[in-house]
Amino acid sequence: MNKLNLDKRQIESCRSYANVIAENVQNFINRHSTVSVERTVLRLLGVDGVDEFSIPLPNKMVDDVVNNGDITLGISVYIASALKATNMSLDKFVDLYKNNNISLTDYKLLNSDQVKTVLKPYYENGLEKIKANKKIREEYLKKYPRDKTDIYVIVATGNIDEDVVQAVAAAKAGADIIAVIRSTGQSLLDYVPYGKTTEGFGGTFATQENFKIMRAALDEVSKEEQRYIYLVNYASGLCMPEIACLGALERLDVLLNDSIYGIIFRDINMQRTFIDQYFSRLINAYSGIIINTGEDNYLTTADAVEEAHTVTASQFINEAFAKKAHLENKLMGLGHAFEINPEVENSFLFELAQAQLAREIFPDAPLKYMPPTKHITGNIFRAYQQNAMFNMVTTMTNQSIHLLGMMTEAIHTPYLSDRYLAIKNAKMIQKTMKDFGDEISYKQNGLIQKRAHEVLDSAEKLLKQIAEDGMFESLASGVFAQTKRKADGGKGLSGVFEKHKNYLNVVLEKMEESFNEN
Amino acid sequence: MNKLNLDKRQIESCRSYANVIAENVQNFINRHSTVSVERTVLRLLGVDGVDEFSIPLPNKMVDDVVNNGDITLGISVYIASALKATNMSLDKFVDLYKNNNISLTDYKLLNSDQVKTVLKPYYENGLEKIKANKKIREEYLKKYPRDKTDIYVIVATGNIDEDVVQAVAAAKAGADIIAVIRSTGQSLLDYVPYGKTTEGFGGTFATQENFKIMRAALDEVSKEEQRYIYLVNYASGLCMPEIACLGALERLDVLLNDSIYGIIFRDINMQRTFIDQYFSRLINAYSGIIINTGEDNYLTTADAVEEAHTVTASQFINEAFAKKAHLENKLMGLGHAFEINPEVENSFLFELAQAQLAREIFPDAPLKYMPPTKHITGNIFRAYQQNAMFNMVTTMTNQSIHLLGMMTEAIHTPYLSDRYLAIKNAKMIQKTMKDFGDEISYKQNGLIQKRAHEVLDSAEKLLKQIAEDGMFESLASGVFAQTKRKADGGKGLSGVFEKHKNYLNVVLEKMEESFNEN
Amino acid sequence: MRIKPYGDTLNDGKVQLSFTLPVSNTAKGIAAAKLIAKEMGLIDPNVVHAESLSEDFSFYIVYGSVNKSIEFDDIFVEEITQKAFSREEIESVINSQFKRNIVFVGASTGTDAHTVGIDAIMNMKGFAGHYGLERYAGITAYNLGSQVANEDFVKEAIEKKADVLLVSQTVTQKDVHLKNMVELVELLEAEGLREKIVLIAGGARITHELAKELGYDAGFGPGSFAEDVATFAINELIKRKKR
Amino acid sequence: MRIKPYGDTLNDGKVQLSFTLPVSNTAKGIAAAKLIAKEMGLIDPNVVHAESLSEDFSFYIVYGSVNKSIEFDDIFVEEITQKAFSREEIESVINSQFKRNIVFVGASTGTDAHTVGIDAIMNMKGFAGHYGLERYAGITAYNLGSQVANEDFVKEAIEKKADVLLVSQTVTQKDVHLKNMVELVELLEAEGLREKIVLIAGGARITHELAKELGYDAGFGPGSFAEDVATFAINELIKRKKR
Ligand code: B12
Ligand code: B12
Ligand SMILES: Cc1ncc(COP(=O)(O)O)c(C=O)c1O
Ligand SMILES: Cc1ncc(COP(=O)(O)O)c(C=O)c1O
Repeated sequence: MNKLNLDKRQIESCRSYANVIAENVQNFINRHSTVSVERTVLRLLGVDGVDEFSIPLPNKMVDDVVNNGDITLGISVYIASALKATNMSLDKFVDLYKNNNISLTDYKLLNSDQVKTVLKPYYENGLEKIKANKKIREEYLKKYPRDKTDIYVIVATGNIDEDVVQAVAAAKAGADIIAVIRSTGQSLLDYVPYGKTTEGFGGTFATQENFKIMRAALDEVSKEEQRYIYLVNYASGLCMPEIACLGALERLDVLLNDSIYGIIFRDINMQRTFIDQYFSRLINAYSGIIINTGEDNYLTTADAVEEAHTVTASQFINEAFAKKAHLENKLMGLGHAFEINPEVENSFLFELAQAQLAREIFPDAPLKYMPPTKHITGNIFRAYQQNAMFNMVTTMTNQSIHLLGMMTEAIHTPYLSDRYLAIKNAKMIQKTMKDFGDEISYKQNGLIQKRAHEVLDSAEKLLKQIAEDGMFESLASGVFAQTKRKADGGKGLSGVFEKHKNYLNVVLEKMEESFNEN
Repeated sequence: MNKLNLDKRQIESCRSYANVIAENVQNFINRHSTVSVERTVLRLLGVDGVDEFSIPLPNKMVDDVVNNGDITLGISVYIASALKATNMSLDKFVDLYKNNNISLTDYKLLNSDQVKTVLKPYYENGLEKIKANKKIREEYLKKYPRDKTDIYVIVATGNIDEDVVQAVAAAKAGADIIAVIRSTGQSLLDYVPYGKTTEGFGGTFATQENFKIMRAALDEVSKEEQRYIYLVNYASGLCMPEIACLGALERLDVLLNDSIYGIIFRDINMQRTFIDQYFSRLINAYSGIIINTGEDNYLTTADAVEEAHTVTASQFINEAFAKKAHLENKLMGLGHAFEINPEVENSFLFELAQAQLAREIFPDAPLKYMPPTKHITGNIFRAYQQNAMFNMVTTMTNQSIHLLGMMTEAIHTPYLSDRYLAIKNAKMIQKTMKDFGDEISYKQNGLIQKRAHEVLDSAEKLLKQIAEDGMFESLASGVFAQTKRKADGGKGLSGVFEKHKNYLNVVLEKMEESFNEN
Repeated sequence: MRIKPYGDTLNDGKVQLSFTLPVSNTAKGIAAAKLIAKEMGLIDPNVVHAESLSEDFSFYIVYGSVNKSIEFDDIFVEEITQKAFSREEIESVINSQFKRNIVFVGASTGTDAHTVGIDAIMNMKGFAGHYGLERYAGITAYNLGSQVANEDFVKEAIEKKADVLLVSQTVTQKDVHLKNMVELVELLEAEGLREKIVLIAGGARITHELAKELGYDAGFGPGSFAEDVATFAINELIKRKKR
Repeated sequence: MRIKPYGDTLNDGKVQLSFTLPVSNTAKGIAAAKLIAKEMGLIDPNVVHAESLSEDFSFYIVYGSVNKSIEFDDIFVEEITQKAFSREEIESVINSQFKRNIVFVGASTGTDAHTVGIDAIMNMKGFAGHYGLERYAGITAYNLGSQVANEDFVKEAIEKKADVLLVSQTVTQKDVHLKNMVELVELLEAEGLREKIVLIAGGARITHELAKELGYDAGFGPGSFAEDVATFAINELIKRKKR
C-alpha cells in the first residue's frame, strides 16, 4: 500500500539509524542488571507473597542480598545456593524466610552449572505456565478471529470489583480490548503491590490478584460474546519486568511497555528503565504479549504540528528495541495520536497524513492509535465530534488498536455511559464509512502527501542526530516531548548494578536460548 | 468538475424530459389564474390592511368580485374601473371600501389599455420598491462578499420578538442565513395574516410586519458582523404569490417556493398551486430572491436509499419550472438531503455520491442541502455525530446553502444553545477539513461512482415516464414521497378559474415584459 | 430497592446537566450555574464548561451528584402488558371471535401533518418489516391521512362504522396535541360514541400513561408496530363483547 | 434580577439532563428516570431517550423545566479583580519596588505528573503566546517539575529563599488534590513559613474560591497566564511590605 508515495529508501535509512541507536543502548544493557530484574527471576521461580509488613518477598530477598550479599552475581546464585544448602523445596524455604526464621545469604555459593541444576525444576515450571497461557490465547484467537481494528477502552474506578462490572458492560457494548488503568503513582513504586485491591486514585493497582480477577471475568464474556477480549495493563515504571512476568502468568494480552515513556513522563532513571525494558520485552516476546509504546504522549506536552516527526522517529527506535528483545512485528503496538489543535486549518488532513504514514511504514505492526486528549475541553458535545473525526481517520487508515476517546476526557475518568457512547460513536463510523479508505486516493503532492513527506524527512534528520549523539545525550537535550532528563537523574538509579563476570540470570538465559534456537 | 465521471449526454436527456414536463404544465398555467394571484396584484398595487373582522382587504376585494363580478377578467380590471369611476386615489378608495362605504363592482368596466393607464402609477410604484430592495441587496453583497457555503439555521419560537433575540444571537455565532419557520398550518390558510404576531405553534406567522421587524434586526447585525445575513421565509402553501410579493417588498433573500411540496406534504390542490407557483417564482426572479425547493422532504416519507433518484428527478423538474419563470441558475436553490439510515453499511459513501451528483449536475445552482432528520433519535450525542458527518459531506462537495442539523431534531424546535452548538459543529468541519474535497479523488467505478451512476440512470427513467404520463397523472400515481394526490383533490381548487379572453393581470404582464426585453 | 444515578460507582449519584442562562459568561454567571445545580439538589456541582452564546446568553455544562435516591420497587407504570400476537394469530382470532371485519379508521388529526407514524401502523407496507393493518385479513383499515379536523374525523368514523379509531399526534409544541386529543374525546362523547369505539392514540411523545389520562383506551410510542395495536384493539373488543 | 435557565423563551427554565441508572431499560426504568428528574425539581420532565447499556444498566436523556429561579444580584464571587499588568509593567514594578529578584518556586506536587499547566506558567516559552516567568527580568523562577513530594517542595522553598510558591494540581479524583494541598499548608505553618511566602495554586479544576478555602492566597484555573500570576504575586508582596 503506497497512498502517500513514500520513498522506500528513506524509510530504510531511518531503520538503520534506529538500529545504531538501539545497538549502543543494548551494549550498555547487556552489562547491567537491576533489582527489579532480579525480583522478576524470583517471581518466575515461584516466589510470591508478602511478609508481616506486607513487603513483597521478592523485594525482601533481593534487598537482603543487596545488603548482606553481592547482588552483582545475580539472585539466581543466592536462592539456588540457599536451597541446596538447606536442602529444602522453594516453598518450604520461602515460608520460613517470610517469618525471618532462615537466612538467604550465609551459604557457600554454587557455580553456574550447579545453580542451573538446582533451579531447573522451578524455572521450567514457570516457563511452562507461560507457554500454556500463550497456547490458550492462540486457541481463543483461532476460535474467534478478529476484525482488522480492535476497539480499546479503559476502566479506572480504583476498585477491581467495580472495574469488572464496567469492563463486562464495555465488552458487551462492543469493546475488544479492556485496559485497567493503574492507580496514580504506582509506576513510581519500586515493588508490585500484593493481593486484591479496591482503593486507588485515577486507576486500580496492578497486582497479580487483580489481573487474575479481571482475566476470569473477561474469559467469561469472551465466551458469551464469541469474541476474545484482550486484557491490558501497564509495565512502564520501576517494575517493568516484574509486571511483564505477572502479565505472562495471568494471561494479559497487551502491556504498555516503554522505558522512554517512563523516563519522560514519570522521571524514571534512564539506565534503570532501559535495562528493565529489555528483560520486560523479552518476557513479552516469550509469552506472546503485544507491547504498546508511548510516543503518542509526546504530543501532550509538545505541539502536534511541529513535533509530529518526533513520534515517527520514536516509533523507529521502539521498533529497533523491540527487535533486540525478539518481539515479532505482530507484537509491536507502536503508538501515535490524533492531537492537533482543531483550531488549525486543515488539521484533519494532517492527522490523516500522520496516521497513514505510520500505517505504511509499519504495515505489520498492530499500531496503537490514541484519541484527542489535550485539545478536548469540558464541552462534551464538541469532544464527541472530535472523537468522531478521530474515529474516521482510524477507519480510513486501518489502525489496529483503536483507543477510544471519551467525551468527558477533560473532566473525569470515564463513566459507564461515557464509554458506551464512545463505542457507539466508533461503531457508527466503522459501519457508515466501512470502505471509504479504499475508495479514495490522495492528490499527488497535495497537502496530505506533502505533510507526510515533511514529517518523514524531519524524522530521518532527528534519527541521524540521535545516532550521532547517542540516546542518553539526546534524552538529556530534550529531543522528545520537549522534556530534558539526565542520565543519572530521576528515580531508581540506585537499583542498577554492573554484572559480576560470574553473574547469572537463569530465566533470561533460557528465554534468549529459546529464541536463538529458532 | 467531474469526480463521478458522469455521462454529460445522459444529463442533457434528463433536462429535455424535464422541459417537456414543465412545458405541458405551463400551458395549463397560462390559461388559468387563482384568487391568490389576484390578491397579489392588489398587494403590489398597494392594497393592504384588514377590515373590522380582520379579513385582509385583498381577500375582501377578490371575494367580492368572485361573488358580485366576474373574476375571470382579473382583479386589475375591477380595481381600475372603480378608481376611474369614483375618480379616487387607491388609498382613498381602499379606505372607504374597508368600512363598506363603497362598492368595487358596480362600475362600467374599462378596456385593457384604459386599465393599464389607470393602474400604471400604482404598479410602477410597487415595482420600483422591489427594484430598490434588489439594489440594496446587491450593494450589501458587493460590500460583504460571501463564502462558498452559507450556514443556514431556523428560528421557530412563535413569537417574533423572541425570534429576533435568537436570530441575532445565531448571526453573531456565525449563521449566514436565518429562516423564520411558519406556524404549523399557516400554509393551509387562504390568506396572509396581518400585523405583528407573538403567538404561534412550531413557528411564527409569516406576515409583512413580522418580515419587516426581522429584516431590520438582521440589517443591524449584518453591519456589525460585516456579513449580509439572508432572511428566509416560506411561500409554499395557498398564498405562494402573495408571500413572494411581501417578501419582495420587505427584502427577504430566500423563499421556500415549491408547489410539489405543497401538493405532497400539505395536500394542496395541484392545479391551484402550480398556477400560484408560476407567478410566485416570477416575482422572485424579478426581485432577485433565491427559491428553495423541497424534494429533500421526499426522503422523510420514502427510503433514502431506494428513492434517492426521485429527488434528482424532481430537481430537474424544478429547474425546468424555474427557467419558465425566468429564474437564473444562481437563484435556483434546489433541495436535497442527508437522510440515509446510519445503520446502512457505507451509507456515508452513498450520501457523498448523492451530494456530489447534485453538485455536478447543477454547478451554478445555490444547492440547499438538508441535514439528517428522520433517523435522528432522542440521543443528542448520536445526533451531534450524525450532523458532523453531514457537515463533512457538505464541505467535501461544496454545497451552497447549508441547513444545519440540530442535536435535538427528534425532540423540539431548536433552543438557543442547540443552534449555537450546531454552528460550532459546522465551523469545526469547515476549518479542519477545508481542502479535503480537493485533496481526494474517487476510485473509478468504485462504490461512490457506481452509486451516482445508478441514481442518475433511475432518475432519467423516471423523468421519461413522467414526460409520457404527464405531471398530474404522475403525482396521482405517487411518484414522489410515495404519496398519491389527485388532480381535483386537496385544498384550494375552488380558488382556481380559467381566464376570460379579456383577462388582464397588469403586474404579471409587466414582469414578463421586463424579462423578454433583456 | 432504593436507587440513584450511576457514574462509575454504585450510588455515586452522578448526573450530567446542561443549560443556558440569560446572562453573559462571567465568573458570576458560572456561580449562578452552580447555584442552579445546587437548587436541583446536586452536591458540589462542577461547572466543567462555560461558553458565551452572545452578550446576553451563556451556556453551561455541569456534573454533580444528586443527593436524593428513589424507591424503585414502589414505581408502578400503566403498561400494556399483554404481549403482541403475530399477524396470523390476530387474523385467526378475528375469524373465530367475530363474524365480520373489524373497521379501523386512522388519521393524523388537527393541524398535524406528520403521516409517517400512522402510515407505519396502517399502510400495507408497514414499517421496519412489520406489515401494516391494511394487510390484515379480517381488518378493514381506512387511513385518512393528515391534517384531519376532529369534526371530519368523527364524521368519517360514523360513516365507516369504525370499531377502532387511531389518532396520530406528533407536534407537541405548546401542548397542541393535548388540546386536540381532548377535543376529540369530547366530540365523541357528545355523539355518544365514546363507549362504542376503541380509542387509541400514538406518536413520538405519546405514552400509554398520557393517553389514559386524556381518556383514551391506549397510547403507543416510538417503536410500536401494527401487531401491538391490533392485539390491544382486538382484545379490548372481545372484553367488551363479553360484558 | 431573578433568573432561570433559558431554552427558547425567557424563564422557560429548560434544562437538559443525562444519567445512568443501575436497572435494566424498561418502562419502569423510564418511569424511574422521570422520578429522578422530578426529584431534581423538573416540571413534567420528558425522557427523550432511553438506552440499554447492559442487562443491569440503562442510560437516559431528559429535558424539562426547573421550577425554581435564583436571585442573580445576590451572587457574590471571590474574584481576582485587579487586571493583569503586561510583562514589561511587571518588570518595571519589581525594578522600582524591590532592590532584588523575586523568587518563584513551582511544581506539580504529590503524585501529580501533569506539568503542562505549571510549565505554561513558568517555562520560557510559556503558553498561547504568553511568555512564562523564566522570561521575566527581575524574577528568578525554579520549576521543580512533577511528582514533587510536599516535604521536598518545602525543603527547596527554604533553600531557594522562595518569595512565591506555585502549586499545580490536575488530578482531582477522590479529592487527592484537596488532601495534598492542605498537607502543604500544614507543613508550611509547621515551618513558620506560611506568612512569609505568597502561596498560589492552579489547575484545571482549581478556582480562586477553592484555593482561598484551603488557605492559599490565590487560585488560577484554565486560561490563566504568567502575567496574571505575576501581577497577583507582586501586588501581594508590595501589600505585605507596606505592613
Ligand atoms: C418527517 C418529519 C416531517 C415531515 C413530515 C412528512 C410526513 N408526511 O409525515 C415534514 C418535512 C413535512 C415535516 C414538517 C414539519 N415538522 Co416535522 N418532523 C419530521 C421528523 C424528521 C420525523 C418524524 C417521523 O416521521 N418519524 C418516524 C415515525 C415512524 O416515527 P413516529 O411518528 O414516532 O411513529 C411511530 C410511533 O410514534 C407510533 N405512532 C405514531 N403515530 C401513531 C398513531 C397510532 C394510532 C399508533 C398506535 C401508533 C403511532 O408508531 C410509529 C412507528 O413505530 C421529526 C423529527 C424526528 N426525527 O422525530 C420532525 C418533527 C416531528 N417535526 C416538527 C415540526 C415542528 C414540524 C413543522 C411544524 C415545522 C415547520 N413549522 O415547518 C412542519 C409542519 C408539520 C405540521 N403542520 O404538522 C418537530 C415537532 C416538535 C414538537 N415536539 O412539537 C420535529 C420533532 C422536528 C423538530 N425538532 O422541530 N416534518
Ligand atoms: C496531558 C495529560 C496527561 C499527560 C501529562 C504529561 C505532562 N507532562 O503533563 C500524561 C499522558 C502523562 C497523563 C497521565 C495521566 N493522566 Co492525564 N491528562 C492530560 C490531559 C490530556 C491534558 C492536561 C493538560 O496538559 N492540559 C493543558 C494545560 C495547559 O491546562 P491546565 O493544566 O489546566 O493548566 C492551565 C491552568 O489550569 C493553569 N494552571 C495549571 N497549573 C497551574 C499552577 C499554577 C501555580 C497556576 C498559577 C496556574 C496553573 O494555567 C494553565 C494555563 O492556563 C488531561 C485531559 C484534558 N484534556 O484536560 C488528562 C487528565 C488531566 N489526566 C487524567 C489522569 C487520571 C491521568 C492519569 C492519572 C491516568 C492514569 N492512571 O494513567 C495519568 C497519570 C498522571 C499522574 N500520575 O498524575 C485525568 C484527571 C481526572 C481527574 N479530574 O482527576 C484527565 C482529566 C483525563 C481523564 N479524563 O481521565 N495525562
Ligand atoms: C507507554 C505507557 N506506559 C504506561 C502508561 C501509564 O503509566 P502510569 O500508570 O504511570 O500512568 C502510559 C499511559 O499513557 C503509556 O503510554
Ligand atoms: C419547499 C418547502 N416549502 C415550505 C416548507 C414549510 O412549509 P410549512 O410552513 O407548511 O411547514 C418547507 C419545509 O420543509 C419546504 O421544504
